[in-house]
Amino acid sequence: GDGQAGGNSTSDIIVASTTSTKDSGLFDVLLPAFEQAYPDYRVKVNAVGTGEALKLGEKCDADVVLVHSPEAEEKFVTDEFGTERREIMYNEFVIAGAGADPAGADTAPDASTAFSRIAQTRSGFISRGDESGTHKAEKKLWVKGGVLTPSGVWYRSTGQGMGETLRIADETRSYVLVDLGTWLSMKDSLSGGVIVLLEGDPDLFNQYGVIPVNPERCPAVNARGAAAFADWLASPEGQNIIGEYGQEQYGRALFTPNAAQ
Amino acid sequence: MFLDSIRQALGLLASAEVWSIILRSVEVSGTAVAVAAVIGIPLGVLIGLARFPGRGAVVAVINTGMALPPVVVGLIVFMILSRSGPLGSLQLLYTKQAMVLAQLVLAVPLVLGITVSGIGGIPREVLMQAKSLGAGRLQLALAALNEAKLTLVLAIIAGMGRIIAEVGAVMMVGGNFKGETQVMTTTILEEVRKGEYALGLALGIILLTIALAANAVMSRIQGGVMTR
Amino acid sequence: MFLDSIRQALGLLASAEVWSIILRSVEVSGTAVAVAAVIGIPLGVLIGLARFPGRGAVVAVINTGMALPPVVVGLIVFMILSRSGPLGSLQLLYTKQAMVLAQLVLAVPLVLGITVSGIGGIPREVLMQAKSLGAGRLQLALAALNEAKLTLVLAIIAGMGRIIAEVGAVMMVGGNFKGETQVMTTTILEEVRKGEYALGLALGIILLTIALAANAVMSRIQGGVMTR
Amino acid sequence: MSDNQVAQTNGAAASPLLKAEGLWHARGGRMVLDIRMIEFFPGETLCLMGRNGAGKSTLVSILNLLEKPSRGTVLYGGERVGPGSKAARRRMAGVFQQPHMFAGTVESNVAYGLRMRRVPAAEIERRVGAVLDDLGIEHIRNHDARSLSGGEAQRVALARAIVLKPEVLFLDEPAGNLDRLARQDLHRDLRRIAVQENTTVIYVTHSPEEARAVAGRIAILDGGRIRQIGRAREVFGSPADDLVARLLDRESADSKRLGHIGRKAV
Amino acid sequence: MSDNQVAQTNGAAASPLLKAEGLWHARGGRMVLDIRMIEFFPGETLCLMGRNGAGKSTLVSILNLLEKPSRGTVLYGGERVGPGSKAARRRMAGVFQQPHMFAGTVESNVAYGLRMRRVPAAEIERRVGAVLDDLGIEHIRNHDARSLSGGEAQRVALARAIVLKPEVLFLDEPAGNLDRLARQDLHRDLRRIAVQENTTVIYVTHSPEEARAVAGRIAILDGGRIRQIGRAREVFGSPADDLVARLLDRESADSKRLGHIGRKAV
Ligand SMILES: Nc1ncnc2c1ncn2[C@@H]1O[C@H](COP(=O)(O)OP(=O)(O)OP(=O)(O)O)[C@@H](O)[C@H]1O
Ligand SMILES: Nc1ncnc2c1ncn2[C@@H]1O[C@H](COP(=O)(O)OP(=O)(O)OP(=O)(O)O)[C@@H](O)[C@H]1O
Ligand SMILES: [Mg+2]
Ligand SMILES: [Mg+2]
Repeated sequence: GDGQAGGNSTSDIIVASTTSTKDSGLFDVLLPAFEQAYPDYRVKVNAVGTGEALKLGEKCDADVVLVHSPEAEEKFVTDEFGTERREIMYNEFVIAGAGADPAGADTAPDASTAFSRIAQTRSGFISRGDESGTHKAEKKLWVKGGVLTPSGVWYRSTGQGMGETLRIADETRSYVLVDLGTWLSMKDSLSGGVIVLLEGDPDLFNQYGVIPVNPERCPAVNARGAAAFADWLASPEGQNIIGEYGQEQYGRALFTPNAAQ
Repeated sequence: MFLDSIRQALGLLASAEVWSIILRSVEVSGTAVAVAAVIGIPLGVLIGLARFPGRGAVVAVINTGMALPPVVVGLIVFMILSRSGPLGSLQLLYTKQAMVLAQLVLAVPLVLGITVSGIGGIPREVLMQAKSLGAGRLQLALAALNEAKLTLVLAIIAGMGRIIAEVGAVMMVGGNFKGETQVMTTTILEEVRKGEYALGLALGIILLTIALAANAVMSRIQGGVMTR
Repeated sequence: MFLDSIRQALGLLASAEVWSIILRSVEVSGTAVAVAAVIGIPLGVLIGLARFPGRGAVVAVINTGMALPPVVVGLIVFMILSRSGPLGSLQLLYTKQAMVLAQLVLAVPLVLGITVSGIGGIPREVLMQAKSLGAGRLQLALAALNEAKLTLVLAIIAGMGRIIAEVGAVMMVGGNFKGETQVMTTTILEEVRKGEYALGLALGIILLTIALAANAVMSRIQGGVMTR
Repeated sequence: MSDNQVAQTNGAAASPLLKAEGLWHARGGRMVLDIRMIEFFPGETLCLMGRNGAGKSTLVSILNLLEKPSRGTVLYGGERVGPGSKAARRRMAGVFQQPHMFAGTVESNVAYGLRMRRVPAAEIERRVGAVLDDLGIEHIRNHDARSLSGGEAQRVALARAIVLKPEVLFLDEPAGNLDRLARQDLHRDLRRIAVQENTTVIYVTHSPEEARAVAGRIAILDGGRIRQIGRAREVFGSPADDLVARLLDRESADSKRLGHIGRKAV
Repeated sequence: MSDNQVAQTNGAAASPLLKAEGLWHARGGRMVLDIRMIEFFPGETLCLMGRNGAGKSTLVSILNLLEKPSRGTVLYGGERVGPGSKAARRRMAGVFQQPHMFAGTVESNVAYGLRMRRVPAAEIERRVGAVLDDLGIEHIRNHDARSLSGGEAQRVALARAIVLKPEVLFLDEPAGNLDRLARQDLHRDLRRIAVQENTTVIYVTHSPEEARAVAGRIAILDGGRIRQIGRAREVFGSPADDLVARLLDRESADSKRLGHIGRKAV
């Protein structure tokens, strides 16, 4: 449709998701498969921050949201903006930083210890600071590491997306919390200022959930399409595609499917 | 590096998808600037010629409009077109029409401001001359337009320049949907975000080439007024 | 909703943080536009007055520069200032200086383009008159400047409008560091990304209020040329 | 010249076509015009004369309904008119002291007023052709009007006004840049249209020679006020004072010895 | 008038101050000037006359070094000069046919050229004051130069040029809008500066009366070529042809009967 005259037809499904999900390229394999299974629907992905994605759902401007911030998602459902939350997949965060590793994150037993070392040594850390899923995960790690509110010249908040924040960390040789998908897709375009120092800690678990927007609050919403999309993501077919994605390009899957069957 | 990008840009031109993105950019911004000209030029002539109390304030407001931040414009248009907004029932959000609307809001103050200033610069004698030969109100405005041709070309070029290069508004109300509302700037932003700098640069170069071509055509149409 | 935002905006003005963001915006964009004027106005006068082969092409390139996409400008400045870039050793990335530089690149074509067109609009007779009374090259340029005052005010207003409302370039090279390189537009974008629409709107209103005030001051300084 | 004066004498007997009463006008905070009453009769040619800055062009601009006087009224055919009266203004036409050429050819400039009046194209073509020929500018018909010599531009400005066949024609120093031959032609044409078309001509000039050639009546302005007004013969014959005499070259050979005096009196 | 002509006869004996050779100039693709040679001598006043569009203003603009001729050379004091020769141009000054007033007061307009030459402020003050007084525009000294009457503007333009005390003064129809008294004053002043300051004046006019008053020599241009050039007395005494005679008002009373002929010949 380039020639489409305007107006969203009832067959369109608007997905509000995060930039990291879209930029990872996952949708490029998911959508054709979904549209093949449901030829009546066409999916449009609006990639924004998790905060904005939920807001779009709240304002009825998305039919379904796919984000990664479990607590905010729960609240979204409790507030009756969404019908039900379903876990779809997870990937993990990694802690990246300069090879010199002044805080010794490399040798830390777990992520929260690495964070508290960074704070103690006042080593440069770049935070997204944008209330995204990643930012919320980061804040939890600070608390767990005994740092209530990180502040000082060493702690810089960008208010930007994952890609931008990672690039800033790369340029400034600072520590950063980054999701694996973004890291893998961007690492070749960085200047080599940061490497992965710590991964595999259960605290670095990054859960994604899908929530159809509540048609009772938003009558204009494409409820059937949203439900179909959410169901399909959780279906063996959807889960399979998610599990495959990235094997070819990066030698490992970017996301691990974990929908309850 | 830059040479590489240019080579890559040329390579990209072979892809149908890139062409459709370019065409969409031109279509959206071209429509917006055309509508902005149709609104802004007559209104600008009117304000430029009229003398009324508070005119200075109106001019100041117009000039201020040149500083409208695209994201804020995008946000406002978004709120209006949102399903929960006043015009939600029109279902225009995330369509090309929405993008045209947002860019229109950005282009109109620029076209208006440049037109008002151009018309204001016409010596009083010229308008008196037209009046003395029997020009009515509308005809006076046309005479003024004719005198300020050079300015009007500039107004349109500057307006087009502002919006075709703009990304904040168009991203917010268009959604950057692949194959539907993706334009050059939103694609550039996405590519750069992914770390595809070369691709971003290449698209930037294509955008500028198009602007240059449009600009050349426009000068030619105006009978070389820009080169006098 | 809008009223709410205005109330919220006024509330925000009480916060020292918001004030420091506002001041930083004005500082960065003010510096950039001042430097752009210092570069663009004399150069614009030169190009406006000179007659040389290929002048039409130069003018077309300048006008095209008005369509430079901020993200691309940001990307290029980023690549130059990056550690691995040619000027990496200066360590300017993510500083206010980097933001000024990027905005400068955006403002110069606009100031240049409007100046060239304004100077080009001066009747030849005026310049001949100055020449006949003994004006040298520089003095001729000054005479031209004096004739085109109205245009120059517009050039500066439009340049300032373009960059103070711009977010793509300043975000990319400034980094939007809280308390360091955060300006109004980057803050607006950040707030909108968080889904804080009201705050985004409120900041937008503050930005426009400042633009309006700056504009009023500028008109006053120019002795009411804008209201003639 | 004599039938010309006859026509104007007849005109003066009729009721005035154009009249201004209690005119008082200030510009830039200074009084520039203060005229109790002045009338213009159908078919007459009145020459306005006076020193530089006397207010001649200002008076013309007010009578031509381009400007509203600070105080006073203008009557056209007995009706109150002003800058908003498009209909009345379309019965007039003026040649400014510094005519402005519109971008375009000579031909399109001359057609301007007719186009404004929505005259059919064929008639425009015919009338423009005739007037171009009449004013000896047929050969520059297709030239860019902005590249004309001073005198050529003045002729185009004249053509642009005359082609409208106005009831009132304002000519503000229309012959200032005309060569000798063109000036004589102009005077001949003016005499003709005054008689044939009964046009009222208000002619500003500094040249006594021109005034003699075209004027039925003469009004001398000074410092915004009327110093003397009357039939041309009478004014030339008995100038009211020394200034009028000198403006009309009526002073004898001793004028050159008087030197600065006239100037200092301003 | 007689000592005036004596000075100019002397001038003509010296070597030329300004000279143009093989001038050929086109504008808009049409030849507008074609002059084998023309010379101007120190202290002489030469009147340029000719029909509208004859090329007078174009010639002045080339001699004033504002424009490069398509072909040919201009020599100043024997040296080749052109639009780039600022030094030579600063020894000249010109009053255009349509003078342009710079934004600002009358005083600042008159001071313009002196400021360009970096004359000390005190001297500017003195010289401007003197020339304003001389041209009878002292009373409008602080007026906005853009709001002047036609004649006032022309006087300011004259003042602006004369105050520079140039070696060569170009006056392109400088008296076109001047009133009778101002015109006489101008002629007196010109005769004075020609003698006292040995200024070379190139004076364009359509008025035989003016030419008689100021000219030492007269050159008649037609269609870009010199039709006749010589001492004023000679040209007035024996016009080369009918056109020259008519431009100089030398035709007898039958001129009016000749009607259109002169015009059609152009
Ligand atoms: N820029 C131009 N392009 C084309 N033709 C031009 C241009 N400038 C002047 N001309 C033509 O050149 C001729 C000579 O012009 P010029 O101004 O020298 O005449 P002039 O003798 O001064 O006439 P006037 O007595 O009317 O002032 C005119 O026919 C005019 O139309
Ligand atoms: N906009 C203005 N502001 C102030 N003074 C003005 C303005 N316009 C004209 N004047 C003054 O008004 C007076 C009358 O001007 P006007 O043009 O009517 O004179 P005029 O009789 O036509 O003179 P001229 O013979 O020189 O053309 C002049 O002294 C002039 O300086
Ligand atoms: Mg006048
Ligand atoms: Mg001339």
